Amino acid sequence: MGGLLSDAHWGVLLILLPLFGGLCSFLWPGAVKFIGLATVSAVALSVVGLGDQLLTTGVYHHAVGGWGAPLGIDLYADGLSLFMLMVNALVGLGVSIYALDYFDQGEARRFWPLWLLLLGGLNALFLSADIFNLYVTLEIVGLAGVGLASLSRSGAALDGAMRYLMATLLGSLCYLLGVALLYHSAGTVDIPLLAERLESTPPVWAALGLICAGLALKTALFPLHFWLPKAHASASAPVSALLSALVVKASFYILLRLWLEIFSVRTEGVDDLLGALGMAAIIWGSLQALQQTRLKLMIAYSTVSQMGYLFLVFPLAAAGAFSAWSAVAYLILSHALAKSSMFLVAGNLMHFGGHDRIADLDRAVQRLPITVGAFALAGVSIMGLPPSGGFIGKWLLLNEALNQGRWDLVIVMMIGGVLAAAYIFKVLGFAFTQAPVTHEPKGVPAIMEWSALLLAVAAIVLGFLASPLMLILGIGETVQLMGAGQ
Amino acid sequence: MIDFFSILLLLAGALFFLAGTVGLLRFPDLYTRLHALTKADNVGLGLMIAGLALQAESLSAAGKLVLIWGLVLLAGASVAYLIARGALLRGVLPWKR
Amino acid sequence: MQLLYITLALFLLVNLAAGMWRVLRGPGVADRMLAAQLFGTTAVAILLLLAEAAGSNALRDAALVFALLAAVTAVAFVKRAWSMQEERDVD
Amino acid sequence: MEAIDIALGLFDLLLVFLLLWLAWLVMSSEDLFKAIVLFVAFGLLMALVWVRLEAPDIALAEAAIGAGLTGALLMAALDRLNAVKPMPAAAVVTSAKREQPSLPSKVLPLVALVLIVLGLGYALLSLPDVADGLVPNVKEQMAQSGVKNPVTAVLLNFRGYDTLLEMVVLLLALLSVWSLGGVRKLSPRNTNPVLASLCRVLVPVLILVSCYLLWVGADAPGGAFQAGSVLGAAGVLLLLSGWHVEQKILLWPLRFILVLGSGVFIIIAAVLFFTQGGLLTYPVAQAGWLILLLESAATLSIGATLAALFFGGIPKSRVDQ
Repeated sequence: MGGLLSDAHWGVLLILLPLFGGLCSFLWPGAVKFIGLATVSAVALSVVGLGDQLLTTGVYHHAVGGWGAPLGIDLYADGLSLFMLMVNALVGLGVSIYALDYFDQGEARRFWPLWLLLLGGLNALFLSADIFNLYVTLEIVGLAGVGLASLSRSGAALDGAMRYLMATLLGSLCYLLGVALLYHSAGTVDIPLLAERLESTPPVWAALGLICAGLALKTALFPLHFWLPKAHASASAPVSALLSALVVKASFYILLRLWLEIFSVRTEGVDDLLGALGMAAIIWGSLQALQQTRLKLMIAYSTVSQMGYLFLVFPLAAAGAFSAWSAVAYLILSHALAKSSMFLVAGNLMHFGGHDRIADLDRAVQRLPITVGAFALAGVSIMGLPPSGGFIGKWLLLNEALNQGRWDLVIVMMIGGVLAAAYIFKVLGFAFTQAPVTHEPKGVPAIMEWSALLLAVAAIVLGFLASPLMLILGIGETVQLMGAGQ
Repeated sequence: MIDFFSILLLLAGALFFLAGTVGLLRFPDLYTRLHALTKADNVGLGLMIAGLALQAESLSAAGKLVLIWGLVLLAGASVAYLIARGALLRGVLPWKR
Repeated sequence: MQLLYITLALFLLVNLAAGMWRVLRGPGVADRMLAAQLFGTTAVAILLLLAEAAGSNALRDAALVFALLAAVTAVAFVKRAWSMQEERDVD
Repeated sequence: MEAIDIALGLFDLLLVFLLLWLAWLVMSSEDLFKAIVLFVAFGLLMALVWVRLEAPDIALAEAAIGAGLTGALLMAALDRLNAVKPMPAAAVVTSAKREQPSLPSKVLPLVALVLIVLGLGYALLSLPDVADGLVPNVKEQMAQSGVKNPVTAVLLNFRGYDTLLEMVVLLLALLSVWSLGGVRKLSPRNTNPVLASLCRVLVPVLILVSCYLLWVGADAPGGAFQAGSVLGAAGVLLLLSGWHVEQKILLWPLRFILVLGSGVFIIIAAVLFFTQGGLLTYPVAQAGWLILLLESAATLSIGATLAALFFGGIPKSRVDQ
């Protein structure tokens, strides 16, 4: 397998394929499903190819246009990038299969171009080593996200999409201003060069503040999460899944990347602030989720809370620990799988009963055993119960917090787990209730049920794949950099 | 000599712009303001362009200047007509003493 | 000559600032639109003066684009944004 | 010399003052139409600012977008807002009620804003005075870029990948608008003779100027974006004058032109990738005409996209009926 596969530029294919597919699906609306599924499958295969390449030859590096770093743009992939691309491919495949049956013809014609371009933007984002290029990819991701969020055209969806648009534009602008300041301070927008050249000056501090604020807004970190529940809960089910599983992770990835490569040595206090906000997000999001009467809003608030866990990496990684950020990467993957599964489940339940009121989920378990099973499995991972990806991620993070003596983080994570259990069991409890049937149920296509289940199963299976996944995460410079930092 | 004419034309142009603004600010209704603005400004720009064209380094540069004036004239005239017609249709009454 | 160009540009900018009063005051939407037209013509003149002062051909292109597009906003106003209840605003 | 400096200083000072004042007025204006006119004025002054900052490329773009198309787009948006919401009296009352926020909610944002402005101001002032940035690198490689205008060299060659993605952003903007729904029919043919004759003269000139800007972009300020904006303006003008488009044009050819820019970019990127071994690695000898090809395709797409954005919803086509 080695030779041919590891010579190919999988990274470039990962960007061009979905963009090209997106354009094709816009041009030939009649064949969107075929084009879409073929593109997503090809992307998944390319991720496998890239993984094979990285495992044999180390980090991937490509100078676009042949110009090289200060003048041109560099593509770059290490373990962390590969990991995020895997998240894209896995969730993308699951949601794409689900979307085959979910949308009617008109909606499918609008969904596929937006989704394929979004996928291209996300892939480009995870492969970029240039902070201005990252801004452009953020624009693609943000705009495609807004377009997708308004897809169902209901009043609530348009309202949610509008809030999302405002939030994402403001976040992008803050980030761009930060980029301008960094460029003026160091004369480059290339991440490795910035890491060499930046010093702790007021403009760099201002840039750090702007970039953190902008990306935190896009990642919906408490208290900047105000736009997320509405936008994610009012969108169509596959869109909610994509937004919650992939889009919010993209801006978080940039923050993490910049933190690991550029900012980590130059910050005191900011990391603790982000950590504190993360803790607040865990508690606040869970409490809100617990109070919701609508399933999709509950899942959306659960995203707010789960994103909080990710921000705990900043106080922990300040000590320069691979174990801290690898735990967070693990959490990203497991949350993406579990959360997308949950939103798909919600889509199935709405398709089945026409509503998502938690209290009226009567006897769904008898009619839709696979769907409810998917919800339960995804819930296991969200709660962080063994054996699941969520468990491994949270356990690693907990371990790190214990090692560093951060008892505050430990306690908050414990409380968060209990609260998550509470809101998930609340739903399951209602699903098992034997109430008289008050509505006319509609059948749910098998593909929709099984794709939700597969994503949930994948979230569980992650619990058994810790060592190969850690091997992948360890590819590349980030590890050496962190190792040198210790 | 050329410089002298140039300066004269430019200053005259500026005067017309001033007149246009005064008209816009002081005239009593939409139609009179429209009249002041479109006529005075277009003449003002024309005079200025004539002044600048005298200084232009090449015939093509001067030609571009004249083209700009022509376009502004065309746009100004058409827009003035459209606005006046629209105002009449919408029942804006002309000013009477 | 340079000084004259710049001084005239400054004079026109003051002129433009004075025109702002009409935008703020109205009273009708068309009056505000008129002021915008004034701004367009004035901006063309300022650009041409600055172009001559700097000897830059690109600025003349910018003036050309201004002159070309001045009509588009106004036509959009007349065809789209000028509602039929205009007389409500005018005394 | 000194008198010139004083005059320029006064010009800049007045410009800055007017900009800030306009920005404040735009935000605080209750009347949406007034805000639009003020915003158009803001765009005009912004173009002058770019001139003063010696960035003629951006001045040109701002002239096209800020002064011409933004106004038209906002007017169309206002029109549709009025159509959707005729502003019932009740809404006015509630908005009047909302205008009395409590004191802390008035003061706190203000304090936060002042702090942010002060912090950013301090950061900006402590930036190094002359930052060369990448200017020397660009100059060094200009000979290999295939064009003579450094801005075009950066946009289409050195950082052409960014521009490729930006073309996708533009397409996404339109897709998002179409995603909002509202299938639109073209307005009936307008019989106003003055408007028609204006179009007859202006549209060919617009197309000509667009070609000129595209061509001149290789050596001087200009290029696809400016040319595309002018082309878009021609489209807007045609739409406003009730131009009739054949139904069948709306379906496939329109979509084809919309994706032309990003499509050609991606195809050239892929071809170069397989022949030259690098994404968007132009052979030096072919760089010039490849860039012209890309810019021409981009111009058409940008123009079509802007006109379609002005149009608003998805044009009616047989399939969607």
